[in-house]
Amino acid sequence: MSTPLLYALAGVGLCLLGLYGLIVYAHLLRKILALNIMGSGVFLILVALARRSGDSPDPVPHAMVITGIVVAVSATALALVLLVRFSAATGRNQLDDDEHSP
Amino acid sequence: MIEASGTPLPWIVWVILLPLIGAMLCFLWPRQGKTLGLLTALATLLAVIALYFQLLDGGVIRYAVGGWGAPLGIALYADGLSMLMLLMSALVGVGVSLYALGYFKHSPDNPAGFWPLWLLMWTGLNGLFVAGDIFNLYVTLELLGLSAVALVALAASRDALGGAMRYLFVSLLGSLCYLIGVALLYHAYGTVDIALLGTLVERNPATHVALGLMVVAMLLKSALFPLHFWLPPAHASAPAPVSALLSALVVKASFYLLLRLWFDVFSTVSMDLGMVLGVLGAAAIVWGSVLALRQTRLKLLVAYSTVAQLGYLFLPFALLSPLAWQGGVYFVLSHALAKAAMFMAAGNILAFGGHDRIADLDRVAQRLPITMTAFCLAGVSLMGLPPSGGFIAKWLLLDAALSHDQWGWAVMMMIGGLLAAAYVFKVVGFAFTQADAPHDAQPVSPFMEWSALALAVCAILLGLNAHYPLELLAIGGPVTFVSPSP
Amino acid sequence: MGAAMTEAGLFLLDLLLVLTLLCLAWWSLAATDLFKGIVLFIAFGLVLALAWVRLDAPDVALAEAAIGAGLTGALLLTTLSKLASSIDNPPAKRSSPVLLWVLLVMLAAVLGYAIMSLPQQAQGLADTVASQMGNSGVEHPVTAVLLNFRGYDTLLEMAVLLLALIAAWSLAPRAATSCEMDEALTVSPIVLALFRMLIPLMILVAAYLLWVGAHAPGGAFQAGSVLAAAGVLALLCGKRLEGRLAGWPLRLGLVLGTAMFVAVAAAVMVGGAHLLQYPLASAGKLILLIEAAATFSIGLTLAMLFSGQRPSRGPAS
Amino acid sequence: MWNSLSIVLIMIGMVFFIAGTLGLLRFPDVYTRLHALTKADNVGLGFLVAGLMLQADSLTTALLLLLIWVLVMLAGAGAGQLVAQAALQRQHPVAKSQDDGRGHD
Amino acid sequence: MNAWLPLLVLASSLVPGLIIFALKEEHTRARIALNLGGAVIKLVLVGVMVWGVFQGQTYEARLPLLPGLELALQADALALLFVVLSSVLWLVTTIYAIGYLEDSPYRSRFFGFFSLCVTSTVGVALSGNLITFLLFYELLTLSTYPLIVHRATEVARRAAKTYLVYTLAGGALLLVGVVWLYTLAGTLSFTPRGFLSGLETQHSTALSVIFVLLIAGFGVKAAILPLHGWLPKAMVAPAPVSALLHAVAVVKAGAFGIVRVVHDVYGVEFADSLNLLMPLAILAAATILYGSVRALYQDDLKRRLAYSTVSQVSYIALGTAIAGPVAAIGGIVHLVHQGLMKITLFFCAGNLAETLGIHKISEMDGVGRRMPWTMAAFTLGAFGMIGVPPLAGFISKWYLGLGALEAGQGWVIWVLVGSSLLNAAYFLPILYAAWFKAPATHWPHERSFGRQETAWMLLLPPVLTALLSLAVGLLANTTFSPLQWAVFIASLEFMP
Repeated sequence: MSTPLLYALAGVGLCLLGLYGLIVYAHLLRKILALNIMGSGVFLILVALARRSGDSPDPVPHAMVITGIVVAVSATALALVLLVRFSAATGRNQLDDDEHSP
Repeated sequence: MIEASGTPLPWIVWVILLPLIGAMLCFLWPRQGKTLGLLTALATLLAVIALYFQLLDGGVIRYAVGGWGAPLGIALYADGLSMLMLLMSALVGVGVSLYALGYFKHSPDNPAGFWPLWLLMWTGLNGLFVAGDIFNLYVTLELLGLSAVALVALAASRDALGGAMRYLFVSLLGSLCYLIGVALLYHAYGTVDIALLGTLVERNPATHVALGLMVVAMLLKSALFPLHFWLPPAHASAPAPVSALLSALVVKASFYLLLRLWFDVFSTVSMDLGMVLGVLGAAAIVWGSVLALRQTRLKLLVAYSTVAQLGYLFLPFALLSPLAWQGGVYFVLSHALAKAAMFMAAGNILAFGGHDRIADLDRVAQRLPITMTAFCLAGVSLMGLPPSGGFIAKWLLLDAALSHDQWGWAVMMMIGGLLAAAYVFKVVGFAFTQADAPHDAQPVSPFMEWSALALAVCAILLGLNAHYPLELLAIGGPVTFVSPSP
Repeated sequence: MGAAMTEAGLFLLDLLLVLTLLCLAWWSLAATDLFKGIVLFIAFGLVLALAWVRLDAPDVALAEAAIGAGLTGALLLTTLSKLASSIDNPPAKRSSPVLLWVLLVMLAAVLGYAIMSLPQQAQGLADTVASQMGNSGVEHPVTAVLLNFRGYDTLLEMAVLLLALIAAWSLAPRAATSCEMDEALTVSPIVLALFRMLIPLMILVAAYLLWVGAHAPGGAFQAGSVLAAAGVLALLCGKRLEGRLAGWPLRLGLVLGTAMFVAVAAAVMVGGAHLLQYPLASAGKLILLIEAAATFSIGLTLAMLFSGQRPSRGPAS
Repeated sequence: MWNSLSIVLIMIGMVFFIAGTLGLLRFPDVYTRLHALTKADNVGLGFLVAGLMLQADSLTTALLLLLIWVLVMLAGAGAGQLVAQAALQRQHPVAKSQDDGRGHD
Repeated sequence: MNAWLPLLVLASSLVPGLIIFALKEEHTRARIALNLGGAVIKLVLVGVMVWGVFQGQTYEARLPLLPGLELALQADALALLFVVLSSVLWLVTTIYAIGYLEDSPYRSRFFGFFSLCVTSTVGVALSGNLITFLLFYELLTLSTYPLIVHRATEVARRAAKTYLVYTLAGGALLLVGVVWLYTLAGTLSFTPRGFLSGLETQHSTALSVIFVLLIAGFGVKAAILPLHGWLPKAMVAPAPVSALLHAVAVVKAGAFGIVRVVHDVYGVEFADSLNLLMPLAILAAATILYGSVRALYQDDLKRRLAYSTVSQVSYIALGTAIAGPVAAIGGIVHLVHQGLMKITLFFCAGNLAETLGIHKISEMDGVGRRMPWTMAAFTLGAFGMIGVPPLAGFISKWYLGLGALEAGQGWVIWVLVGSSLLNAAYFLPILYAAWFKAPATHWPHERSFGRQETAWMLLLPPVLTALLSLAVGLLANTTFSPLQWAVFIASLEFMP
């Protein structure tokens, strides 16, 4: 198996791990972690496959991923602020009806 | 098609930059937020109108940002469909801006963030509507999603924070799914330009998986049944102007994106999935309406009504005719105006009585006549009764269904219309009666009443001037891709 | 023979790296203690940075290490300390139904299959980028893509960052007046000494990264995040923005990056050029100008996001 | 000649790291663990960097490596001090005998 | 000018209506002026239009709606008949309503919707194609709702809900039918003798189903048999509204729609060739008898009148369904005649309720002596309904019977006879009680109006309409009588 493929598949694995965590865990901080891991998986797919071009990798996906990382940190920051507010307002760290909604 | 180079004022750029600049100004001078926000809204409206005339003159516009052109650079693209979406956003946007002037004066919700966040959201919307590049679409999608979440959270109630949290997760999950699709497409075809992809895409595993992921992402974001669970809490708990924006525009943006992908990128492979979307749409109509009917809170009712109405948008995927497409797009427009008006009216009622329990509306028909008129006019459009935009949309969809003897869809639409009538009149009926315990009323700003009415009237007028939007829609765009008009 | 050995060894390294990544991700999610989970997540980010290096993506590696692992980690940790209760032990989870597993496995299979079905060799846009490098004003391809070819994406991305900050501010209560909360914080003299040594160094590094971005890995985001790290350090040492700077000067600093980007992007249109179509002669300078402003704003924004509060404008407010 | 010296230096560095890791895992309380860790960082990394400097192509690279060492030492010292202080503040017990402090992080 | 006139006719009630909405409650004078002014102006405009049509002018206004589809207003003979009826009765009802609602709250809202209601009715009348018809038909539904719910009691709310369930469901069926028809025919313009004859071979089943859909859609408002449930319940509305619902606007819009569908969409001949008219005739006949029987058992005066309406409106459908020119004349002319008579009866019932608090027939003993004018008008209306010559109802029944014989449908005669007997059976006891029984010692809730039996604004309208219903019967042979107009309309449909 070639290196790009290996990493790309690892990216798929991370995506699914993240997805699993997002769905299964109730604690909101874990959900945020899960989303970040999922995001990293997507970035890994994007960059790994850019390695298929031979000597010098395709820079466009690299730029996209840098954009993606900044977007991800923005989203995470927003999520965390929201979480702090939510936690302060409700005294809970999970969504109310997390037991019965999908 | 014109290359919009050398044009002294490329309006397609300004419809994005103006709200962005406005947002920064509002952030810099929060005390002047209202003035700056309103000025920006008007300026953006003017820019959109200018772009409209440019489009009428020269047809479809393609604009290479940085002068590079695809595949290296990013292209902006505007055809009739994008233009309609831009106009819709501008109209609703100005309406909501006016509404917000009154709303935040009395509301306990945090007003400081509203203007910059809303203008950034507008930037995202306009950027999304004119994007010609799937990665750029991802960035606009995030701009849109995050600002929407932040706006919901402005209400700062427990419900709103929870709703915003859930909305955020859904939004991010959707974006990531979409991004996987982008990664697959880029690595399969070496470009992210929509027009180029459209010519390159062929049937292969990567394309199919990308299609599947992107479609699911967009369904999630546009809350198609059964992925609608996040919408009612978020839309119902947000501050009223935000609810209006979310229901009117934000869910439509992801629908628009789906439309673009469906026709401009995946036109060769997407058709098999259409029936599934249609069936889900039909289920959404019934399920959303029934749940709307069962609500006891006005804003939740309106939010579930959005779930139901969004179902109609997906019927054209199964009906597959140009007429149905026109109907679908018309539905987007009329629902945007009507639902914005309805949420604004609901906000007025909430501000007026301090609650939104439907059974205790307590003579609002007499006490808030303008608001109630707005609510009813919007309701007329939602029910699809003439003369309203909703009627035209329904007419087109019915025409498409019946001319191909597809009876099931017609029946669904009729049931949907009747259920819509049922939940609208549930509210209207209680608006006439007196509550057991009359409550003291707060004054409602005239800005709030009249802007709601203005949008509702627009929703009605949309039913009387259907040929303008339809002619505009015929300029380029996916609808002409399907097949020539009959 | 030797080459094959190296090849095999490298593959083994890759495999090890990949497995470590997956394990760290899993542990981080499943850790009984959230604090541990976050620390493992930071470790995950650092290993991921190594993976980026292995994939010849040093720019991404820098960004990941600084932003992905560093700042995100810091944000996570500071959030954890503010939560109503940080106990989630054992992790509350819904029962994972068979359906979910079926779904995940199917998704994995489908995605994996799609990826494997892609051609083994693909140029992407590498050649196109290479052929236009001469017109880009910079020598480093990633910077060229970020700031020139796809500069519009970056412009919007700056807006996203600004958005996050505005959102955070609109959600967060204003900071309590400075003295009130600093009481609790006693900063050891060693840390202060370290702080005094590191801050100038970090600013220097940021400047270097910014400058080097034109022709080597580095650039505004990496530089900005180093700057942000300096800011975080300052915050940890109890430094607060002076009241008189906390008003519009701070806000100006925060929007500066986006504003400069928009200004330059629009200003080049005066001559009839397209948005962001830099004149060739001054492209390099304009890009550096944008990047400098962006670095400053990114650093400030990320640090402000870390502080999680709107700085108060002195004791009066 | 230089090669062998470099290998030897790196090996020594590795030994320190292994010892440090072992200490981190086996020592009974926060303070002793910190001791093991910082030892590995400072001395082990020192040897490692020295070994690598011998392999460097240019003086710049060598100096950069040296800089890394200095920075890591600074960070290690600062971080170690912070951890120890935090532990003291929270009154983490100091292990009296080999078994006392087992079982907490 | 010819395009503007139909629009002006609409505007003459729409604009006052919109202004009235904006008026404050206490601006009584302005409201009255607008109401009456609008009604008079409309009457004048309609008069001009009738004169013009008589001179051979055509009036038509078009507004593009969708590609290939436009909203059209046009004044053909049938339209004019209905327009004249509506505008005359609007004027009368307005006067009555002003008197009736003198001190009640929310008059601005009431009169606003009242005007909208009339606008929709006139729009229905003037519609030049099915989509325009549909538009005004639904508008009528919506503008009637607030009138029914006006009193805002729980009963009113439920009655209004029932009304909506029926009418909106009907509207939905109608919409499907219209769209389907459009997909088949490509046009929706009303054309004498229909526009579908070319399609029969390949689409006869579809066309039959569409016919059922359309008739069901209109049948809801016309209260044809299984779809009549809303009408008696809607009696909770104030008397002028009942009058309007029963005599002019709502039920007539339905009946008018049936006439339009049979004459100008399908064409009598074509509809008959699809065997669609016989079932309709039977249904109408059944409704006639059923309504009359139900009316017998009602003690509530307004409910008895309501069931009477159910019965009487179906004469129109019956006349249309018999498929002969003479019966068609009977049906069409009944559109006018029933309107005049029934509005008289409802005005009178309103007067009784408003003046004496009488709601039940059992309370009406001797009321003729207390309110002679009102009861005289009531008597005229009732005799008309029974079909006593030379009143209006007689003319209708005469032509219906004649037409049935001419078309070889003798059974209809028996329906007419049976219905007339039943009419007599439920009206004559009322008249007997009112005129010949001894009056009660005191009325349930009496209000004093000085020397008059009641307020003149309440008394004038029923007397006027009663006289009109006498006049149209007596003067049936003059040029402008409804009968001659109906003859003219039928000739368009049946003469080659």
